[in-house]
Amino acid sequence: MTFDALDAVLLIPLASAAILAVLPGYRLTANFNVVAALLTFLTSVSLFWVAPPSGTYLLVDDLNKVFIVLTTFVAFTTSVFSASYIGHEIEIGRLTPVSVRFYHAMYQVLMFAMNLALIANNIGLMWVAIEVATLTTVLMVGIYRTHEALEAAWKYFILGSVGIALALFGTILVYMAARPVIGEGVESMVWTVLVTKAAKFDAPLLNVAFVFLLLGYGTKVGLAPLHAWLPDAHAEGPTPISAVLSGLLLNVALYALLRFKMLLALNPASIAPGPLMVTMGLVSCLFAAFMLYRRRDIKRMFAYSSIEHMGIIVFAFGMGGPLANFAGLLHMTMHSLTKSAIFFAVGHIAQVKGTQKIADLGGLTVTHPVLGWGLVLGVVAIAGLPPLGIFMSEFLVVSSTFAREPWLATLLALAILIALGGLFLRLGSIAFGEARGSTESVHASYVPMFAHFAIVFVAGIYIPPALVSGFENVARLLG
Amino acid sequence: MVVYALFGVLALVALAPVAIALGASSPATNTVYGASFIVTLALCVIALLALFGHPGPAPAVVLPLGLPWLGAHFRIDALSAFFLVVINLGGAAASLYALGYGRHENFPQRVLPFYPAYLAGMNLVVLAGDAFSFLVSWEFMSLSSWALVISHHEDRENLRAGYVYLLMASFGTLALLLAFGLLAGAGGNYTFEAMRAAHPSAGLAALVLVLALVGAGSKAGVVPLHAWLPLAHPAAPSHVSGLMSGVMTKVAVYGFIRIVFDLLGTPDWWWSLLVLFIGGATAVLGVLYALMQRDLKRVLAYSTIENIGIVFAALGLALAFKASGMTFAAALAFTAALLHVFNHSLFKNLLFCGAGAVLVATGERDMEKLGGLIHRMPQTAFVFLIGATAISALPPLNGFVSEWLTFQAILLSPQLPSWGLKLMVPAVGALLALSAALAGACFVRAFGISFLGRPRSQAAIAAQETDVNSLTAMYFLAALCLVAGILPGLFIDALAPVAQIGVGGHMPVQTGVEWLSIVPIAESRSSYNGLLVFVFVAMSGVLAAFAIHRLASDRLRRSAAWDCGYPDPSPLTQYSAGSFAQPIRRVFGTLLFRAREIGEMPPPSSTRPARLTVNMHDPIWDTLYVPISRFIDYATDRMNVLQFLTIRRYLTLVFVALVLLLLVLAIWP
Amino acid sequence: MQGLTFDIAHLLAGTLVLVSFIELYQDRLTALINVYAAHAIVLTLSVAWQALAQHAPHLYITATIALVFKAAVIPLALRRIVIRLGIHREIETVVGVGPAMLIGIGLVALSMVVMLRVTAEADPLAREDLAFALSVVLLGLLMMVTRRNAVSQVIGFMSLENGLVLAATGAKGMPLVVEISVAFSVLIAFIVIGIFLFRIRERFDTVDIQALDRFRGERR
Amino acid sequence: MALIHDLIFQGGQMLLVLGLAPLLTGFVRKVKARLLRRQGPPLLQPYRDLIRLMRKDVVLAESASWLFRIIPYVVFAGTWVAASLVPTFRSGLLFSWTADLIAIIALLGSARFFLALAGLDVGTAFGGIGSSREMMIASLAEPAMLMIVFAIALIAGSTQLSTMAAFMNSPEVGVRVSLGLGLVALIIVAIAENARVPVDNPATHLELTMVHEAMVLEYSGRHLALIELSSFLKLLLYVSLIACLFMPWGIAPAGVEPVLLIVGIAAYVGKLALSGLLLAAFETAIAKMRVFRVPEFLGAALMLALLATLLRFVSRSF
Repeated sequence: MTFDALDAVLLIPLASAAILAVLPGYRLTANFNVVAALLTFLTSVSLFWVAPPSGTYLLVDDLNKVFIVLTTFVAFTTSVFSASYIGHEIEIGRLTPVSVRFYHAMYQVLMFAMNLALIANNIGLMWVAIEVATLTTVLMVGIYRTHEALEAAWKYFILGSVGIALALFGTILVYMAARPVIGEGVESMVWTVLVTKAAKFDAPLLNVAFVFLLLGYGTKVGLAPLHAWLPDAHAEGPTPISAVLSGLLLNVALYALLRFKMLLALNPASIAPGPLMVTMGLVSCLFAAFMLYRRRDIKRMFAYSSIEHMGIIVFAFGMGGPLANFAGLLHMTMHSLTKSAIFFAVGHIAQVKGTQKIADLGGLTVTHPVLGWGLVLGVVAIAGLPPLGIFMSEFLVVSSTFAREPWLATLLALAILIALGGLFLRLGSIAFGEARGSTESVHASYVPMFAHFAIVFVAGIYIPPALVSGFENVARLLG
Repeated sequence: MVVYALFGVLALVALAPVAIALGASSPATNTVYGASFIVTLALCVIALLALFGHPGPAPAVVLPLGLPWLGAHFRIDALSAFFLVVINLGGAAASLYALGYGRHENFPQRVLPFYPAYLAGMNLVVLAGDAFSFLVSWEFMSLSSWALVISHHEDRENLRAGYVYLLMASFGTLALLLAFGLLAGAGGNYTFEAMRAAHPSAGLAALVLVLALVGAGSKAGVVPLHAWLPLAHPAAPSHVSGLMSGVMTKVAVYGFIRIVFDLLGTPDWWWSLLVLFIGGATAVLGVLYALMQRDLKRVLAYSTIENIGIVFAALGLALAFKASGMTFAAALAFTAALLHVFNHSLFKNLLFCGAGAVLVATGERDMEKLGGLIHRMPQTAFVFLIGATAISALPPLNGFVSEWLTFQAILLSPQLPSWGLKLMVPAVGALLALSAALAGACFVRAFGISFLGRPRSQAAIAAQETDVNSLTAMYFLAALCLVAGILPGLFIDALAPVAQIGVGGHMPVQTGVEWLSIVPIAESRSSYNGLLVFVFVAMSGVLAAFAIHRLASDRLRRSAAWDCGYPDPSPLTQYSAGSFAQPIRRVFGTLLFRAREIGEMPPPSSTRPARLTVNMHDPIWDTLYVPISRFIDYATDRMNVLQFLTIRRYLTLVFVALVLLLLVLAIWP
Repeated sequence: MQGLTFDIAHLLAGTLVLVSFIELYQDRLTALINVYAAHAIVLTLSVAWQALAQHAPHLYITATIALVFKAAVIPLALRRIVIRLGIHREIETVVGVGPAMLIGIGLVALSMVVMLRVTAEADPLAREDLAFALSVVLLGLLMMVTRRNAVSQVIGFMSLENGLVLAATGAKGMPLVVEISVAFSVLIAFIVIGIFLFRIRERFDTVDIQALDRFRGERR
Repeated sequence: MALIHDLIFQGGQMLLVLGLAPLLTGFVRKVKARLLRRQGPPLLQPYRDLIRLMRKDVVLAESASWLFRIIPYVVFAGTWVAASLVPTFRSGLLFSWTADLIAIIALLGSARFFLALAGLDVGTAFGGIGSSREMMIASLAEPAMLMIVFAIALIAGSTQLSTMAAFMNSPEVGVRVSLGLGLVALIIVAIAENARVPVDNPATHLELTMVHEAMVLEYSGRHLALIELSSFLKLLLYVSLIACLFMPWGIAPAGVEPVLLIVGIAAYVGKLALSGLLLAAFETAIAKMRVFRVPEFLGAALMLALLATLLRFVSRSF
């Protein structure tokens, strides 16, 4: 077979994982990690110009193009951030060189798994990829070996495996539904084929399948009531992993969900997936919004805000229609950029203050202006205040929904408001007020954080037409 | 026009990064405020040109920003032009004032970057020509002002104020968002032109009106959505407080007018009852709150609420007339509202500047620690007095003119077709009259306690007159107050095109009337001539003085105060802010604020001083906001349990969800 | 022939459900482990039968995995854990056995209803198989949520996963079945080792999950 | 020519009110004294007092500011202008349109505003009592007054005094409930505004009951004279207001017929005398009420006035 960009996107991380597993010295490994991530990103960008033909196992279309580029980009910036973060962790001896080596290898494996999940043209393959991604993240969450970390990892592990099992059952059912139409063998697990024939599938089977997939992949998306693993995993793992989890892994799971939603949307006889998704989205959004108030741990708080935003996104896709889908895609992109940037800031904050308990943080804008204002900017963005990107998507979601389902829109608006209240309640004591904790200067790489903010800011007032048309195509695909 | 205006806004926006770059360095203050002074002045000129320039459809500029398939629309019609004047006049004055005031700022780097951004935001709201850019600028304005409110965040109170403010602001924005969502419909056509073209059904229109009232009202400080205002406005630096109270509330009024009068067409008449009632209630409650405060800046903030109430009452009146097809009367009420908007922006800005000067000179906002400042800072006292007279709606200053016009509009109510309005309008008139009288009392108290009498604290004794820039700004505003008071005709005529947009008609031209008096309807009916009143009062006063000094005596001796023979040297024996308000508190507060006086007398033998404590409750806070926060607390506590379950329980949740969904499938038709 | 194939597959799948019920019935750990071994053996048989019926040799690999790994290795390992950690042998349940049984029956009924709505074009073999598989899955999940004891939860998870394999093998000509069963075996290995790890590190004095998340994210 | 006449009449009116004001007060005092079987001060006593005060030095408290010295002139000017715009003996005054009834009331309001400031300026306890109570009274009296104006204006369709007077003179007024209520309310307000019994006692110097007197306690000499004079003017203003609204008979129309003018003046003086008598009688008949009963008293006025505006539709509604 010919070696093209798609394979590259998979092979670069795999190869570098292998190399990183043996390379000594964290500086070297960290830099190598960055380089590898950059390479992956560049190759993925190249997909926009030369789209390789999609085979039985890999495919590339408008939908996953968006996802893959976003993923590789955030992966790259995160690797830059992680370089400085891990450096500090080694200094204070929270991580041993061995575990760092393991960490970097795992990082690349995770990249590989996520990329595979995104470009897999085969539902079975996709499932495997997501499972691998889960296992790697489990290991990385537990990397600190503290009581809390292990517990979080364990919780994540158990809930994740159940989710995966459900998802697998769903996948099998989809195959069962496809087989009579397409025939036995690998053909009836291939997206490109499934999509063409979906209309003739057996509807009840497809419904059951979707229920299982919704719950299975929904667990990874972090929809309430399946979210339980998410806050702890975010809070106890290394911050770069929190960033990747919130910024990428959730998206990947969401991507899988969207694929199957497309399948159902193509089948007239099946139940409309919309109502299910809208309900779960709304529930997650409201629930997370309320949960924000009582948080004592800054990373856990932002984890809950991720749940809230995933809720909004799922809600948007559930509503469907070109406007809502566009909004959903936009929101997803903006959220992963913003949230990962926030975690960059939070990571440095937690390192310099030596704690992530909100009660012990205070007056950051005074002690560390750049970090502090960075955090403020991030919260402003994530709370959906203009002129940053998320405002536009929330504007579209709410206003387009209000014309169709006034009550749902009102509820959603309420949830957004409550969430904003919770976020700013905490922000007030973290970023402002009297200064607490150490005031020593932090040697951090602000580039990734502000790069993200810059993108989000620009997107809030100007979206390049190329991107718009791309999103519109995808929105149409999602029906 | 629009292009130039946008360039001005761009300049303001560009100023923010400059301020960040300059940081806390000494030239930063002068650069930022100086530049924003110039730019706002330029913008003001542009706006005036647009206002007096050619009437007719305003050309729109569409930038490839905002919603991709829509673009960002900007244009200046008469309505926006008028509000641009208000904004930039206030902005220029505030900037000039800040050239002096800003020097005393401890953390300039916390104020400077946001100040120009705030001005830019307010300008953009008025310029915006589609829902999206409107809301973006609206929320941007709130955000930047929030940053200014918490600029002194070492004080917990300010932080809380900022928090409440941001919440209410976002609440309002969401309400407006829903209103626009209704107007735009499912098609998502967010340009104002399209909304104007679409005529929503009566019920829909009513809903939009309510949403607009909630959204814009929460920003303007309409009762019961005012709770944030008295917290946030005083917390900001004084020139910003002036802008927030004097200008930003007006931007909110603009939002209301734009949606309800321009985009919505004419809703049914009974919705004007709502606006009327809320306006009247806001006016009275606002001023009563103001009378109960002892923090000077908070008094001013509450009086803003009162004036907003007057504006909204007038707008409700205009709405009623418009719905009844009485274009002419509608124009009268509408003009009254706009004129009051303009006037209030002048004197409220002036008063906050004065309060700021006092704050700088004494470091005190508490009136109980002020007093006798008229000796230390005579000029500030003079301009503050003018502001106080104007805001108390006393002739010959400008506050009176707009109230007079409002009353004239109220007197047209018998011609209204519906009995509900026939009876409602005079009642609202009574509320307005009451609020006007109380405003007088409020500002006798504010000025008398803090500037007159004998100093109540060391700080007040040591006060110094404020600097030239601040004084210039204040004199400028004071002069405008006087001009607007004695030559109202000019301003009324200038408002004609605006009224044309708002209600499709305008008041008769005033500049033609002899002796420059104003005649809203007919001379036989009512007329007022500020100029002559002013001249007469001045003349007869001077005449009397001259005659007496000439013919009788002009000798004068200084001696101790008489005070019925028992003068007491201690300044504590003066009437304080609290004691001044006591009679009114007894009359109104007992019912409204559940004000209770608890006097505790020491037993005969003890030497303890007797003390009197007054405790009051804010009815609205107690009945509206406390329950909400209680509910949030309750809900969060209940839900928070879900953070502490065991893995098995979480699994149970998954299991239950699965079973439920399967059941749904099982019973699915 | 078709009929016989059908019946035997049916029989085996039914037996699997039955065994799951028996698991649900157990209240002693060692007994539960044995029953699980039986569960695995029944699975092996049905997979083998499917291999035979579908003429799909690769399914024999899955069958062997099931036999060796699930029916032998895992039970032994678990038994060792129980002995090593000195876990007291009776299982604390959340709901009593009786209610659990009733719920289980309800679940089976539910899965039947859901699955039999499937139009008959999908060949009956697969259809019935799926119905049974679904009930096995649900029963496994039920076991996980009604048992306090980690080992029994793991067993619950494993029987759930047996249900999956049953479904996968029942799906005629489904690719990747082997890979999937391998992947799952890895997963289970992880879980078992995980329990070991926690034990070895002396972090959790008992494997009762309530102790596992004594900390539960945030101290109150 | 007409303009000259008008100017003359306007000037004449200004001098007339200025001249008559002390006389009215003196008259009321005299009558009161007689009713109490006292000799009472001579009728012209107020003039004497004024002149004497004018001649005296001003004794100014050390803590008094420049504002304190200006205020008497402001108050006087405001009141005088207001008084000179109320039609007394001849309607159609030259400058009647400079200020309609609302503006006149507002002018009095500004006078009160500054007077209250003066009370606070020296920084004594009594000044404070005076101005705070004065503002409390005003906060009820002013809206009541405005509502009365509304009631009448809504019927007369104008706030222009000459128009209103002309309307009240016309047959189409008839007897109206709302006008009756309005009159009662107006009288109550007038009593309160002029610090008469039972709201306040102009003669008292018993500290705790003082309102108006407490406010001006620190004034002396010419300043006090001006304050006194303006309170005289205020009394006259209210009386002539009531006269021209509710007893509009005999007011000369715009013109120069001497007969009519003489009739008008005579009628005017007659009205003053009548109301002076009534006032004196009322004051002797009733006792002063506690300060905190005043709000109820005025609240009644406010309610009556509001009722008047609402009831304007009954009996000959239009």
